[in-house]
Amino acid sequence: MAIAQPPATPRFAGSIRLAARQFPRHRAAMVGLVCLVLLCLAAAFAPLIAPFDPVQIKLSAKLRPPSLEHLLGTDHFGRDVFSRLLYGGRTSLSVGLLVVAFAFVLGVPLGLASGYFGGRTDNLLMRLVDAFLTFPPLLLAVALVGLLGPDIQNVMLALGVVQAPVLARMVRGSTLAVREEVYVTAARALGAGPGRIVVSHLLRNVVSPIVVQLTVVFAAAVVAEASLSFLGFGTQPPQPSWGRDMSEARRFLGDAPWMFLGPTGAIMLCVLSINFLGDGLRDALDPRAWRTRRTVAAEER
Amino acid sequence: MWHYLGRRLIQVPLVLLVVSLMTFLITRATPGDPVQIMLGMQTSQEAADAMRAEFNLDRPLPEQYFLWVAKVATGDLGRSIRLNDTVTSLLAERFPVSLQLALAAMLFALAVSIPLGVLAALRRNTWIDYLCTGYTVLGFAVPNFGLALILIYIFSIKLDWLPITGIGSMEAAAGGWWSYIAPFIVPAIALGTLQTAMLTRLLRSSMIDILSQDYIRTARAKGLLPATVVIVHALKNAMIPFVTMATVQFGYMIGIQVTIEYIFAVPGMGSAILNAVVTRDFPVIQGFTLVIAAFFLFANIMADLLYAVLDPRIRY
Amino acid sequence: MTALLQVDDLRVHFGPVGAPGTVKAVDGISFSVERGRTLGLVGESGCGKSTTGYAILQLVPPTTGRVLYGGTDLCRADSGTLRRLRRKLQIIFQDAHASLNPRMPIGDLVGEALDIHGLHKGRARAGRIHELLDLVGLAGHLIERYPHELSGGQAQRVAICRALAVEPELIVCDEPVSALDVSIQAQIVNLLQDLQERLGLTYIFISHDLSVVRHMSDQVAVMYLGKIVEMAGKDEIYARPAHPYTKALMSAIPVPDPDSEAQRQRIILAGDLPNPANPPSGCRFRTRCPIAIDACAATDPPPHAMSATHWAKCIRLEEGS
Amino acid sequence: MPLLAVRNLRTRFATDRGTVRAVDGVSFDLAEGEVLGLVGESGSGKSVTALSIMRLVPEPPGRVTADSMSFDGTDLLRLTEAQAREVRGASMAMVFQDPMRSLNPVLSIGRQLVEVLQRHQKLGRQAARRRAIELLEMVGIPLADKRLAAYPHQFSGGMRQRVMIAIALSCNPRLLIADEATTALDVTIQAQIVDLVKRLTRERGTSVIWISHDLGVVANLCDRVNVMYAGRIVESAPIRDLFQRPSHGYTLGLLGSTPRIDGPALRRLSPIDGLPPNLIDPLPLCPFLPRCRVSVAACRERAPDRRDLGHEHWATCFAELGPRAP
Repeated sequence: MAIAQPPATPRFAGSIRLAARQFPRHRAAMVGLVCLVLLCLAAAFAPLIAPFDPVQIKLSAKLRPPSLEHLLGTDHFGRDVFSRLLYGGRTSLSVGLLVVAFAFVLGVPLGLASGYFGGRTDNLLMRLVDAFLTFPPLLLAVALVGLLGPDIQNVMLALGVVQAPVLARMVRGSTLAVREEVYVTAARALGAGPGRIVVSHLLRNVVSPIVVQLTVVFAAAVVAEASLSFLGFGTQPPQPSWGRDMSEARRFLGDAPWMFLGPTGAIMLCVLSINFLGDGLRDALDPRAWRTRRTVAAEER
Repeated sequence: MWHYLGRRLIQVPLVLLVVSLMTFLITRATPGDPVQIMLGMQTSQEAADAMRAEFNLDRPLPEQYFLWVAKVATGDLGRSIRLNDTVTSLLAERFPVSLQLALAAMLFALAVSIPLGVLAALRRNTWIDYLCTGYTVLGFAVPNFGLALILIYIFSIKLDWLPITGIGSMEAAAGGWWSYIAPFIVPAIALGTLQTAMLTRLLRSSMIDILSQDYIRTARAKGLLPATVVIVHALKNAMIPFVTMATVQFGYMIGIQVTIEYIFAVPGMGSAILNAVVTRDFPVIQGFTLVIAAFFLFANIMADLLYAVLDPRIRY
Repeated sequence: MTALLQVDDLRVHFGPVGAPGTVKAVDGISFSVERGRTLGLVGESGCGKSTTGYAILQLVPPTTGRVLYGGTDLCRADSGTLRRLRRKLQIIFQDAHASLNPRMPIGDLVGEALDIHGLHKGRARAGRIHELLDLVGLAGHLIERYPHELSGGQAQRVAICRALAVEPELIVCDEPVSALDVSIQAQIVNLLQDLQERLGLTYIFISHDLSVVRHMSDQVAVMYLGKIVEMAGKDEIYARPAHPYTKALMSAIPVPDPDSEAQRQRIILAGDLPNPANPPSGCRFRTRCPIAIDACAATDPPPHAMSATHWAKCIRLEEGS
Repeated sequence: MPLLAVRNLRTRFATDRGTVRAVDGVSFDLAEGEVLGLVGESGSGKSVTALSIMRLVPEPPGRVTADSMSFDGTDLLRLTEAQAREVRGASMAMVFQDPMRSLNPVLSIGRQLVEVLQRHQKLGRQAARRRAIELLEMVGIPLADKRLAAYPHQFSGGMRQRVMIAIALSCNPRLLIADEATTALDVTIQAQIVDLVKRLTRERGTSVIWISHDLGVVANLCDRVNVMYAGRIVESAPIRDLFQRPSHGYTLGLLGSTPRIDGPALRRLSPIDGLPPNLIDPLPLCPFLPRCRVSVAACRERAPDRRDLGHEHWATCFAELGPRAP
């Protein structure tokens, strides 16, 4: 048997490669990933795909039920619902992504610091986080956006502010748990310094709950953006937005159910695929859940 | 335990103080002048100044804050700028409505999640379990306002079984118990579905976990009847995290009703805050937020206490 | 021969110092270990033997006392010195799987130990890892495996391998075989003995199992509720246990032989271990001791020497002599 | 007629990696009042054997079959689940390894004792309570009437195991199965518990199956021993015979691996090399062959049959092993 060359330094690349090999085994997660990628592509190339201009009013064609021409029907201004969904996805998905980025940049270092240093730092940071978490998230976002002015940047900012403490708290919890593991004590006994312990032991083991939590943040942000727009605090008309369009569909519930079913379906599809993706990542990132041919062989020897 | 309760209760005003400072800063640091919105552009400078003086809006920010906190400490939440009423009397109108809706939603969540969670755990990997998993997955994915529209479409428009509005209205209150309850049904389901999914998933997984514990094997080794094993030995343990989670979620419910209140025209706390935000009605925003935060905090303390009552191992 | 490690009046107290709730996990123990020898530290759960091991390595901060290693007091060493000295003092844990980072393959786990102390850099590193795996009897292809893919015995070998990577002089073995099956336990015990002979290692072997300790140790210390109650060379303590606790402990250990089992006089101790936060006054063993007298409650018994290398803390020993 | 007669018991578990043959053709008898040891390492199938007898193997994923498994004249495998419940806890009881996890943490000790008395002996609340106090006193728990309201976490490990024994013996079972009942306890507490079980079962003439990996405890307690490896009984003998004349490579290996506190201080143990057996695709040969030190040519050709060595002693081993050197 050929002797494998051992890796030169402790590194992530190897484990990421292995994780990437694991991921496709998770069928629901693959479906989620494919759906999400398709949604992103559809949003990104909306101008190419959309059969109609999403904002052009054509009253002669108003409230048409789904047909070959208008796949998901038209709204009360005769605008094509399908085209509006494609453009609306741009808002939802970009808000989701930016909120994830914002929450990550703010929440992860806060949570890590709090969990690793403990003591007074932890106490102070966590009381602040507690105060944030005492607000119902949507109301906090409504207040922020309502007061700052309904504008997409403000929506992102507000949702980021809402989600960062949630992430920070979770990261802190995971860090605290990992800090107590015997292998961290073992690393200290080997003479590992704080830097090495944080990077190769703490971070390495909290990465997967963080990644999974980020998918949760993404889903929450998409729903929250829709809720804000629904309430009239997000995207302003005539710009297409899933939440906003549902709000308008409300007036035509009995006559044009396709108007609200389209955006509702889009939000659900988006959230579902993110949730599936998150579940798959959770398994793919945990070596204990990996089932390689090698493992099976070892057990059967 | 009383000692622990005391310590937790002492923390409440502290957290509320931080909350109050945050709401104050958010309201004041953002653009928009309540007086201008109230009186309109054409109003005279004197009238505007008089109004600012009435609501202390002409004082420096720290002074405004301390004046407000001092009043809150005496139980006075101030007067609404927009509506000719005190914040406390507005609360007295709005809070019971929100509380009723929250209770209705929670009842729905409990009624569905307890049987579903237990059944799914007992019939693991059968169609019942898959059905339950499918339900929770959808419950997590559907936004409550989307679900509300779907339910209205089905039950109010197509079937015409249930009214869309009417919570907190005079006619509903006057027309007997069914006309009182009926308007709650659709909003409660729309509001409670997410909690249903959450609680079902929790109960299912904790039941599965507990059913694999050694003490369940002991109970079976004693020859106890299956019903005894499930109800006395398993459910009692599984209920500990469930009840805690349900209580915390109940604490959250008042604050997450805003979209539902908006759709069903419910005169509750959420829609009041929504209006207050639009009109920059600072005293209302501050007062209502404080009450919602306090409600949430007390629900959390309640959850901790329930935990201690249910689990003999916990002694604070 | 001089002592490689000397522990003086080591105490580890948890909780508020001096307050009634303080748990005196380790309460004033002293011993020394000579180079190339093994000290067995035995006692039942809660006696403080593992805490002693942790405190020697400064993995829990000792409350007072000294741990002298080659002239340096580890309790007072600054963090840089301590980290350098960690190379010389290693530990292996009871739960080998828990002591290995689940997200690191075996090669990285062993390699990390080399990296920390800058040993065998570059090209030599891979060769050294293979050499070390070979030393503990593991096949080279395991290098890419993750800890969860290993059996309990293999995981403990990896842990030993990692400890050896930094070329230590002393290894604290904290119940290294008690989670393993008998046949695997014997493999690990033999491995540890082979390594000691080949590399001249010094061990502090912590265990609750007196029969394993008998195989491993040169010297044995018996702990009860944070104190060493008896200490002697292996042959002496097993042939002539002096302290009533040691006697009871030995008699409680069953022997795989029905004939000798039938003849043995078993001392059954009454009751349970007292609460360590509120230990009995005087001799801590007196509440369960079959030969306790009133005087036992009065004073903490001083060590009574049976020979130059054998002492026990029991006032009843004075009467006999 | 033996109290328990097991013939060709097989218990398998379906896993996603294949069928695990946890128990693979086990046969033995247990006489009235006999104390039988079941010895082996983890994965040898001794606990699963016990659970199969108790009808406690979850099916699926488990599947229990046997030619027969008669207990006191009835075939346990033919009982309906409802009939099996009448036997469990009443005429056949079990004590498990970890007393902390085997007692329900949210129910009081009294409740857990009383419920089994009410279930099988149809006692009223007061009568069951009085009996529960007697039982706790019998297993040596002081102030029993005050301890009924206590919860398991308020007891020490040894006390918890005493409670488990009280529960098991509460309905005067004819068979007590103790599955590693002292493994989680300290040695001084283990000595107390072994002493207690020995005394109580002798007094009542209860038959005992004592499952353990510790040859020492077995030597102290049992009349007869079955040694298990890879789901099979590889050797069965009266207790003294087994230690004087171990006749299977595995038994020999186990004795060589076990450190002893008596006798001359050996510096070296003679361990069993290699890894535990694979239960998914077992060799058609002796399962111990890959680790065996005394294997002979025949071992590599066919599976060994049961070889009778006289004095109710048999082993499934080709090697001719003489009496063990003292």
